Amino acid sequence: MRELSYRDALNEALHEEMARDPCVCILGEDVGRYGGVLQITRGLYEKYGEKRVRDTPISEAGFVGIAVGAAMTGLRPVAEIMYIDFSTLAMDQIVNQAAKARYMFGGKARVPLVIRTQGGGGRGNAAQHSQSLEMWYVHTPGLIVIQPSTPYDAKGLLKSAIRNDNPVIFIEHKLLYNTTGPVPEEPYLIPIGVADVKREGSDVTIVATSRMALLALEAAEQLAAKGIQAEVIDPRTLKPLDLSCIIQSVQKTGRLVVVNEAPLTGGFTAEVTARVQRQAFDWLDAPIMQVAGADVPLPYNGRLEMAAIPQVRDIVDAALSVCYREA
Amino acid sequence: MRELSYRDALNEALHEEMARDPCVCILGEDVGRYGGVLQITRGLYEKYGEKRVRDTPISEAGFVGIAVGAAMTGLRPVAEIMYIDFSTLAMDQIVNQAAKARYMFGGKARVPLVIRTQGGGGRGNAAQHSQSLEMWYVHTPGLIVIQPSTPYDAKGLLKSAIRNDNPVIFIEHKLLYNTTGPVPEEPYLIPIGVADVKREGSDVTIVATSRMALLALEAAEQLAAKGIQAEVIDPRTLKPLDLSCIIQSVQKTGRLVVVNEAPLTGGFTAEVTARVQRQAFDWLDAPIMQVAGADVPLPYNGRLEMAAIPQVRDIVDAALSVCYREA
Amino acid sequence: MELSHQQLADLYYRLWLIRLFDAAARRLFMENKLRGTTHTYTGQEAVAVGACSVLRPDDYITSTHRGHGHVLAKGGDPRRMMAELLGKATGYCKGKGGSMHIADLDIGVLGANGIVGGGIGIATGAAYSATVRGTDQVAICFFGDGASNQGILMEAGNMAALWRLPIIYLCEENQYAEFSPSRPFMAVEKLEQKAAAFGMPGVTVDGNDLLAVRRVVGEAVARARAGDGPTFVVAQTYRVEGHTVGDPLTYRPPEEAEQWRSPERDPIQRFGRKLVDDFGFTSAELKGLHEQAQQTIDEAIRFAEESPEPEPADLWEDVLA
Amino acid sequence: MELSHQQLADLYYRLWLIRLFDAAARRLFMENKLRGTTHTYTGQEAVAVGACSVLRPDDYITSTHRGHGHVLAKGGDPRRMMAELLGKATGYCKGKGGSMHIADLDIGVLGANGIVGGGIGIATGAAYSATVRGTDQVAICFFGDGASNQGILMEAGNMAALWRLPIIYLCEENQYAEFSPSRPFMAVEKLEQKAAAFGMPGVTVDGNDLLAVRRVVGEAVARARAGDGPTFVVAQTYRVEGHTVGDPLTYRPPEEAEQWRSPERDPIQRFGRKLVDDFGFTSAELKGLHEQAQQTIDEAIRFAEESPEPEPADLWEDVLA
Ligand SMILES: Cc1ncc(C[n+]2csc(CCOP(=O)(O)OP(=O)(O)O)c2C)c(N)n1
Ligand SMILES: Cc1ncc(C[n+]2csc(CCOP(=O)(O)OP(=O)(O)O)c2C)c(N)n1
Ligand SMILES: [Mg+2]
Ligand SMILES: [Mg+2]
Repeated sequence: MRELSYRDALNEALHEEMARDPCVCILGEDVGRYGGVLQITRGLYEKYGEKRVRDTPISEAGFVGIAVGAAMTGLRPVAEIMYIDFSTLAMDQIVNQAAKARYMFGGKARVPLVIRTQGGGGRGNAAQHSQSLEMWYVHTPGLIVIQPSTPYDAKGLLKSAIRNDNPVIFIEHKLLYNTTGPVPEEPYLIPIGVADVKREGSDVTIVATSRMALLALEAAEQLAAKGIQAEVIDPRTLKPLDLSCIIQSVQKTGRLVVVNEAPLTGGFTAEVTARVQRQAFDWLDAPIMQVAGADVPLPYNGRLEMAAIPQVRDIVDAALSVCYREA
Repeated sequence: MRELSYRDALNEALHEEMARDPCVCILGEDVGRYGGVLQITRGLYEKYGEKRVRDTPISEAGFVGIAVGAAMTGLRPVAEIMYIDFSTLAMDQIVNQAAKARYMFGGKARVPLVIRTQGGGGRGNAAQHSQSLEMWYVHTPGLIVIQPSTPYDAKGLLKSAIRNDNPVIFIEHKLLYNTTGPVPEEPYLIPIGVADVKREGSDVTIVATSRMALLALEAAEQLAAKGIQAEVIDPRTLKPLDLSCIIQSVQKTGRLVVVNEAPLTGGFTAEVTARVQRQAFDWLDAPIMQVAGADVPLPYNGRLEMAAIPQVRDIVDAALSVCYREA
Repeated sequence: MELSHQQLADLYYRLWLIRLFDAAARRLFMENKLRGTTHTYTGQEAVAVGACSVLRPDDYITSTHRGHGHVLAKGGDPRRMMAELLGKATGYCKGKGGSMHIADLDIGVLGANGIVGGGIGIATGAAYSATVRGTDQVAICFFGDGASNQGILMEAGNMAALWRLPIIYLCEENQYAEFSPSRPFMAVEKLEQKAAAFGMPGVTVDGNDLLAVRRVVGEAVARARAGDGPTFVVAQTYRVEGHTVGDPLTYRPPEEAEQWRSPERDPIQRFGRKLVDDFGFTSAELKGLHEQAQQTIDEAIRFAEESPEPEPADLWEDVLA
Repeated sequence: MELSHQQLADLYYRLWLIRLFDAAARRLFMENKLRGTTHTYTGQEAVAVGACSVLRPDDYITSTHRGHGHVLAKGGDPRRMMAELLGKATGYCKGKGGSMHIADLDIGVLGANGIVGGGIGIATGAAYSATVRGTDQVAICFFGDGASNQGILMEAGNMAALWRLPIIYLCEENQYAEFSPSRPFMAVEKLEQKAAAFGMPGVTVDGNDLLAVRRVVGEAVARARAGDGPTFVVAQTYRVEGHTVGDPLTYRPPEEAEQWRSPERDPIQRFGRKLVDDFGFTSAELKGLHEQAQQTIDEAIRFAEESPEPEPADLWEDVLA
């Protein structure tokens, strides 16, 4: 099958959806003429013109608000917030307006809005450009939250997000753009809310999101060398979460490690841990292990940053520990 | 001992701290001449004048930003965000600036800022005026998060928050202002990061925050009538969390119910559940039960709103279930 | 822009509809039948009615926490509004929104809003949407003088001006923001000066003069529809009642509101006199319209009170489409 | 405001210090010794040096993502800055902040900032703080033309005007915001027009003329110190290099930057000529100052490269006080 980068897969998804539906439009800083700081919107301005591909001023609250209003009135905007850290400037528009409009209005509004943004650390961008804020949005009723880890998932899920009638927070990872993987030429969609078993195994379940899914696969290789077969599950959609896929796996393995890059406290690993301990209590042979970011703002220095973000080694150690094996 | 309302206890704390330290100042909408929409800042403007008690325009990002800058340069501002829902407008200032300045600057800055705000449902204020957003802040390294449930705690913790050198998110509950309780005349402080056992018991531990602590105490009464002795713990400080107090209790009771008003998914109950299952796995005789808000924006209608927020009955049922008793 | 006798009568009727709706809302609130808070539009009716009189049903508005008047002026159904205030299943939001969240997407009402300034982005987005879909729809964004201090106004206003969006930013200078006068919180002398920073024309109008509002907003709407971009309109008026129902109004002299309630200033009485003096209406006709409005409101209350509450299972509906 | 020969020499030296610091930063970045992104201030040096030349050490500034020039102009230590860029324990932020977060609270530098517009609230708060503490300190808030579209500018500016805070909002109109020209994103004709909406005086100055910047900002600072409130200053200049180091600059004609690098426009050469023509400096003197700056930078690089990395345990330090 054809190989594409995560970047190109996203770009292709946007091209296809804009061609399919004249209501799809793009807003954001430098998304037009320049093609996006990360080049995800490359070529769209030339093809669809400035009405549908709007370069905006540096006004996150304003252009996200505009996207919300546009979504309520017949468009399907895809707004790009360059770094998820800047979504802090548009929180009212995302959380109080987009997420709640439908419910507050008794089901009358549709808000088919996609906010594409990018999170995570690892490039030395320091504390204001490296956050993993997915849990704020997972905690907000009325939003869908997606974090793809492969080019294939990125394309299929972005297309589904655009066609979905709800506000979707679509979070890419800055270290994934140059990764490559198979992406079919034929059109396809990936359903929202369905996890993907990235590797099958019987000894321990590893649930890992976004870039952490790739690290979990590496960890699984190392574990295999030690005779431990890890099942790696990428939820892909954090909300709604495909819990049954995870539960089924845990019923098989009896052991669970959850990996997420955000700071441990209040993070996604806690959410999965809580759900699984309740629904699969009797199947668990060991406490669930959480592998998560350090509870610190991300530091600039490379050594420190590595230490603040889960590494393959941490996942391996956690898996060994739930299998009651020495590291 | 003298009885005071939660409202008056907070007001007294502000009066005492402003009298003690000329660097304490107040900013917010209608906090000055009017004394605050909830009358928490009553009498301060008259005593300390408009420089130290600043009525601001309706500009949450602006005045919180000003409070951050003031905190970095020698003042100890107490900014009031009228409803926690409006903190969405100031997220950049809270999360990217206040919470991170010290770390990003290598420990050079101090940001002794208190953001007083008010959350929770129960009064029919609907989706944009009833949120419980504490977990966003708990998930943010660099912040302290406090939610007092009694007048005594409210006063002692607000005073400690003002004296603390870090940004503190101090979250009151709209249904608690008129509750009363003993508050000594003598000055006192309550340390940040220390939970309070509100009731001792040996059969089940109930951890509950903010107004939910009062409901948990009611639930404990009803459980006592059924022969179950519940220990009720109010963490008071959500971050840093006094986990050892909770673990000790669970080691005694073997059973845990966690109660928090925010939507279940990604909420505080998940965080406590995850920590306890890991640290007290072998002591647990039943899965930890989470009692939390429904994963919906809060509705206006009273019946629906009651159904969306945990009630005493839900806590009793959860406690019975972890004790493997019929409801 | 010439108005027929029937159209003028309808405007007068709508003024009363708003006044009486809010009187009823106030009463019901005091009787503990409403929850949360309720903000009345009393004294400002001519702004919404005058402005919406130049709109088509498919044009858009966004409203505020003080939204009853805007929704009624745009053609909202008083029965479903009243039912919403009472939290009933027949309400506009099935009882989930209440006073601060009434919306009627079918007639372009993109919602009242509990966030001060919360509608500014949405209205601007609706105007942008019209340009992409190639319609000639227009949006009016209602907001208060207090709200004009929210930064998103500059952000959205700038984009509206740059992109020549068909939108009118209609600032109701009712002289108060919550429990404070609004003027001491703006560094500009006249609110319309802000328009300069947003790169659009600014104009001030007597908000208690329905036909003046209609004229000024009408020109702005015509410009917007022709593709000539946004306008910032300041309608000067007065919030005759408290910020919310129940506000003891300790912070302003009672005489002030009394003056604004006087026949000289009250927007309904002013418009009524105009109708008699310049448009051949009789007092009896006016009385009839007033009574008709009262009947509509009475019927709305009856409808609302007789309507069922939502079912418990409704809690889980409408979170996602 | 009369400047001694020594003071003038110092200003010239500082211009070069900034230019050479950024040249070194660029080189180190290209050698993969820096992480994240690095933004150079090249071509804008006269703005920061001119503006900071009227400040006292206890006055405040807030800076931006393009912060090296501001920090050096306010008196920052090039060694600790360079060490920070290299992520070393001896850096201003112990290696935790990097290029975008350099701060020196001891000399009133309240931080570079990775959020466009992120310093606006903080600077305004520092000015407010000075009034409460009863000092006559002043704050300068540096931000870009792109940043002027962030709503918090209107919010904070309004409060600064209302409260007559001692602050200068110094907008550097360097004609670009990231990978786009900045002008097409502002609906106003001249940036200074925004000042009207914030209720404060606005003034535009040639940002490549150090003494002009010094004069205009000097007047604003004097007014601020006297309690007469804020000023909005627009310094017109040009971002000679890319948005970040490594920017291929595909979006603008190379001649454009060449013109701004020319002796007629380059702020350092302009100031140098002025020193020779009007203040009796010799070319040799200028050359000496230039070389001295180069030595300082070389020594800073040496210091930085020889400095130790932070210890792993440092990760957990400095989260809370
Ligand atoms: C973001 C936000 N901040 C504060 C409030 C609280 N609040 C509700 S109405 C109001 C005053 C609004 O004043 P104005 O915009 O003039 O509207 P008016 O009430 O006069 O119609 C305030 C501060 C809010 N609802 N939202
Ligand atoms: C809130 C926010 N939005 C977007 C960005 C990405 N970004 C970094 S610099 C920049 C351009 C800033 O332009 P300007 O304010 O003119 O400053 P200049 O780079 O010209 O110095 C942008 C959009 C950011 N860092 N923060
Ligand atoms: Mg008002
Ligand atoms: Mg610029």
